[in-house]
Amino acid sequence: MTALLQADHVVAGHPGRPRVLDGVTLHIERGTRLALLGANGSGKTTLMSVLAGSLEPASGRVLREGEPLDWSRKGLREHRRHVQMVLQDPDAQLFSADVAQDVSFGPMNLGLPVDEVRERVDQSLRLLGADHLAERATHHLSYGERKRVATAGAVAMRPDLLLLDEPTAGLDPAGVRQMREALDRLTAAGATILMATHDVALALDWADEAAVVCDAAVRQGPVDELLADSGLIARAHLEKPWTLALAAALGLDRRPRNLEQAIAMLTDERPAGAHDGAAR
Amino acid sequence: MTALLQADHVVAGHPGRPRVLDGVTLHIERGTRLALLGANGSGKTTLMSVLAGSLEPASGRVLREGEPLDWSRKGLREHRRHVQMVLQDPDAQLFSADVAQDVSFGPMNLGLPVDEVRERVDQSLRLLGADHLAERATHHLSYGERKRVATAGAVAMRPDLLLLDEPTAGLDPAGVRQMREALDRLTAAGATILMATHDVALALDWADEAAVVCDAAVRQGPVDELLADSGLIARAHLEKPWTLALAAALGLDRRPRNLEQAIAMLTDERPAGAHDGAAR
Amino acid sequence: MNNHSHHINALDDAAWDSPWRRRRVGEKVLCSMGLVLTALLAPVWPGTVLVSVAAVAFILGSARIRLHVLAEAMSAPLVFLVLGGVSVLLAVGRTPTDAWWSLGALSIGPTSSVQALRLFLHGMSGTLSVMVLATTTPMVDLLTWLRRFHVPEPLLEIANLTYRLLFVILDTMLTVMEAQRCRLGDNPVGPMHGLRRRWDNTAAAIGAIGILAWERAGRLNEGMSHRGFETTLATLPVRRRASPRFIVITLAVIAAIWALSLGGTAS
Amino acid sequence: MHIAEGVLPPAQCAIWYAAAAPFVIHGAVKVVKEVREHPENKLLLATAGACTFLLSSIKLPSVTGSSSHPTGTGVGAILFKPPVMAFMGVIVLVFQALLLAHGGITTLGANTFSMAIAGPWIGYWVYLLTKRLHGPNALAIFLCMAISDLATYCVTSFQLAFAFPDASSGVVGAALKFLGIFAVSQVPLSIMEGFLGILLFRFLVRV
Repeated sequence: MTALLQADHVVAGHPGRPRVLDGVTLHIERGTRLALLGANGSGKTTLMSVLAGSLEPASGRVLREGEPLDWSRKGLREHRRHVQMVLQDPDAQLFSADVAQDVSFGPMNLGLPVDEVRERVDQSLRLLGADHLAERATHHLSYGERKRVATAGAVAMRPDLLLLDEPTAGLDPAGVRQMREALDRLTAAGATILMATHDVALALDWADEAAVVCDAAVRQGPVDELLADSGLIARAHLEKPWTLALAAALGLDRRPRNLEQAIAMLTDERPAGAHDGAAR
Repeated sequence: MTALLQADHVVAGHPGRPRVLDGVTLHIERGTRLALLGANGSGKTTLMSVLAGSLEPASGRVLREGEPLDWSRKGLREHRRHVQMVLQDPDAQLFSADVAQDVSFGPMNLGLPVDEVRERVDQSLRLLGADHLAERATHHLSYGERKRVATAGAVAMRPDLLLLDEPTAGLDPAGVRQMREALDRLTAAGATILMATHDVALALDWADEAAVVCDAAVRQGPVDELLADSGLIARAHLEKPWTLALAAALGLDRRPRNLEQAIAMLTDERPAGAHDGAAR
Repeated sequence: MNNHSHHINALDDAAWDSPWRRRRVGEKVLCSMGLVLTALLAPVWPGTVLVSVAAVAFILGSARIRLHVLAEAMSAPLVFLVLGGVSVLLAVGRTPTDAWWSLGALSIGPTSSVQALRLFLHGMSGTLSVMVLATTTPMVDLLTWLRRFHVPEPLLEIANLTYRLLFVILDTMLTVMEAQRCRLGDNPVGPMHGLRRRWDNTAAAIGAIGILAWERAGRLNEGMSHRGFETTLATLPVRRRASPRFIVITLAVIAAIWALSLGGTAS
Repeated sequence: MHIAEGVLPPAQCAIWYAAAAPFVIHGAVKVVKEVREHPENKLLLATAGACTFLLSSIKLPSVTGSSSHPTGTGVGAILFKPPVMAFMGVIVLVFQALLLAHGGITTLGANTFSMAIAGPWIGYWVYLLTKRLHGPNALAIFLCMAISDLATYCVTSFQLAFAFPDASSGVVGAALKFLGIFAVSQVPLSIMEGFLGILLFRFLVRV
């Protein structure tokens, strides 16, 4: 099966550090929730820029539906209909002082008729749980609201794939909850999402698959498997999610992904009363 | 005993929202680690500005060692020798070309002799684990390094009390670890620290006491007690730390503060094999 | 500076929250500029006073702007008008024969006091008329409205970006100033309140704000290219319903002021 | 120091609009051409505009209590050249009129002429002249900043004098009067702005 988007032996970087990524291969299948993990400066954002068509790799290829990405102006315009990236800092993306106007930028750029633009703006704000903000001033929004509006701006392009850089960073618990609900609505509406994050517990709970950026390369696999790999975690300067650390410490051969599963694991477990919980 | 710093029925805000804080009372005792918790926009930063002497309350008092804060130029200069605040965004706090020069900003303003300034700079960079950065240009630092250098700038004033706004926000796991080690060194060196944070798990693990800002008021108490209070957590739009949620779900009458204590609780617990773990 | 920045926000906040936000910009411009021109062209008495009354009625009554917002906004121009008025009031040079009061080269007479009064009344009524627009119409709406006059698009985009960046950079600026205050940047130890260091610190603060602003612009540029920005920043025009009633009221008020002013002078 | 709304008689408003228009249109044409070639420069210009606006919101207390503040047009003239400042100045002045009630719409022409045209151009000439005479860089910057500020204030004083000639000594007397009253705040201010310019450029070179 051809992947929705694929990086094939990509080498990329910037003048000061030409090989931030050195031979990275990554497959994004339609419909997956992919968590991109890695320390600060490991190259997560560089990889996302390559995938988004904003940074041309020094070597290697990016393929969309099996077709190599055309790096011409026209090819990139086409690419951005399918792949949209949302940066970590919402202020780096919101250029209009009026929320609805800002969200309308992408669709207007596509040259769509005004009525369709209006419909897309409404719909994407609704998906992000931000419809009540449409007429507000960008500079009156809270940080969490600005993050959701910036995401709505990408969603209004109706991309197949959304690349989100740290969508929950800097949010308070309520903000994180709202963002997660929005992501669930987007997935339900058919979007494929790649999320770069530092939050290993969030990644484990949300994602199907993970890609860990480490030593300028990427390891891809099921999220619970990669995050249970102590060696990889250490090399990538990450941290094991507490649920996995707890299961491992108790000698349980399970991989609970969140609090509920951890509780279930422990209540399943405890009646047995055995100390060697490994016997499952 | 007189508190190191104390807010007494403080009412404060800004022209658009004059009562962000409406009758806040808070005691900071010497030597405590105090976590300041609350949702975005709840007034955490406003409270810190009042304590730091940057925002004069509309009514109520701030007392340092029992003495009311003198809001004159001279009084504030004295106050800032004792109380220093570090804001969340490190970029806006570094205004010099290189690290050592930036850290020296405060001591130079105190009019200290050059030798003493130099010694203070060295010492505070050392405490923050940033001595190797002294000669670097501020704009070449990573985000985590900038956060530590910004903190060193406040530490160089040798305050009794440090007010830190989200010192770990935006850091990756390695960055969080380094910041926590630095805070431990500061505490060992005699500093009293108030840390505003969204990260309830960090607060529970690090702090002795907590102050939760909720409905324009503050509740202060032992951190494990406040964070186990489901009603308060819900009202303040926070989240219960997973260790406490887990203990509660398993019906255990304990309050583990971190992974190690949770593991200890569960290994203590399991040999008993009893389902009603509440019997401690 | 802190107070002043709140001042920046005060008029802008009022405009965004104004019940007139949904009115067509053209109608509000008609109202505001109609009053301004009346203030300038109609006989000073009672024209300017009537214009002031009408403007205040529109702002406080119809647009429901809070009194203290208007009062605060008017404080700065008021200082200018009082100062200007006083300097016009005091004539310098040979004392005119009809002077009421004189002291050396200074004198106050009917000519100078009429001039001073004219300056003050024109300024008051003119500024209040502009406030009709300023307190009800966010800058973005105004810039979007200007599109229909075929102002070249890039110029409006620059103005729009300036407006957006204003608030982003204002945030940065307030943080830099606060961080400096925390470390005694505004209050150093030294002779003359640490004058020498205060200068250095001010320059460092302004320089740091400039550099951070520059970086922010660079990042916004990058963010916009991610969003597919190539040459233009087209956005959706806002739909607003026309209100013939509002236009009629505006024209009626202005006509009434003219009638009263001209009638007043004719009689 | 901007002239408030309503203060100038209609004919003079029109004259100042007409006087400012060629400079502003010239600047606007340059800006349009510039950003057609380099669309990314839109943001740099917008940043400069926003910074100029914010710089002018740094109010320095002055004896007369009039709104005295650094204009920052000198820095802009050096960094962006005077024609661009003529256009950006209009944007800043419109923002000041509508966000700060500072200046006005009918007086926009007059204020543009003094702050966005006379100030930057004269400052910039002095800057070039100083450089041509092999004057030190710091001196050139100081003179540019200080003189663009002074020029703005002189032009404004004359604009007010034309509108309100002195009852006994006419336009010249009125001009001297306005110059005298505003000198109290503007002369020290322009010198301070000159020094600030030197420190600022020194800071920017270091970073």
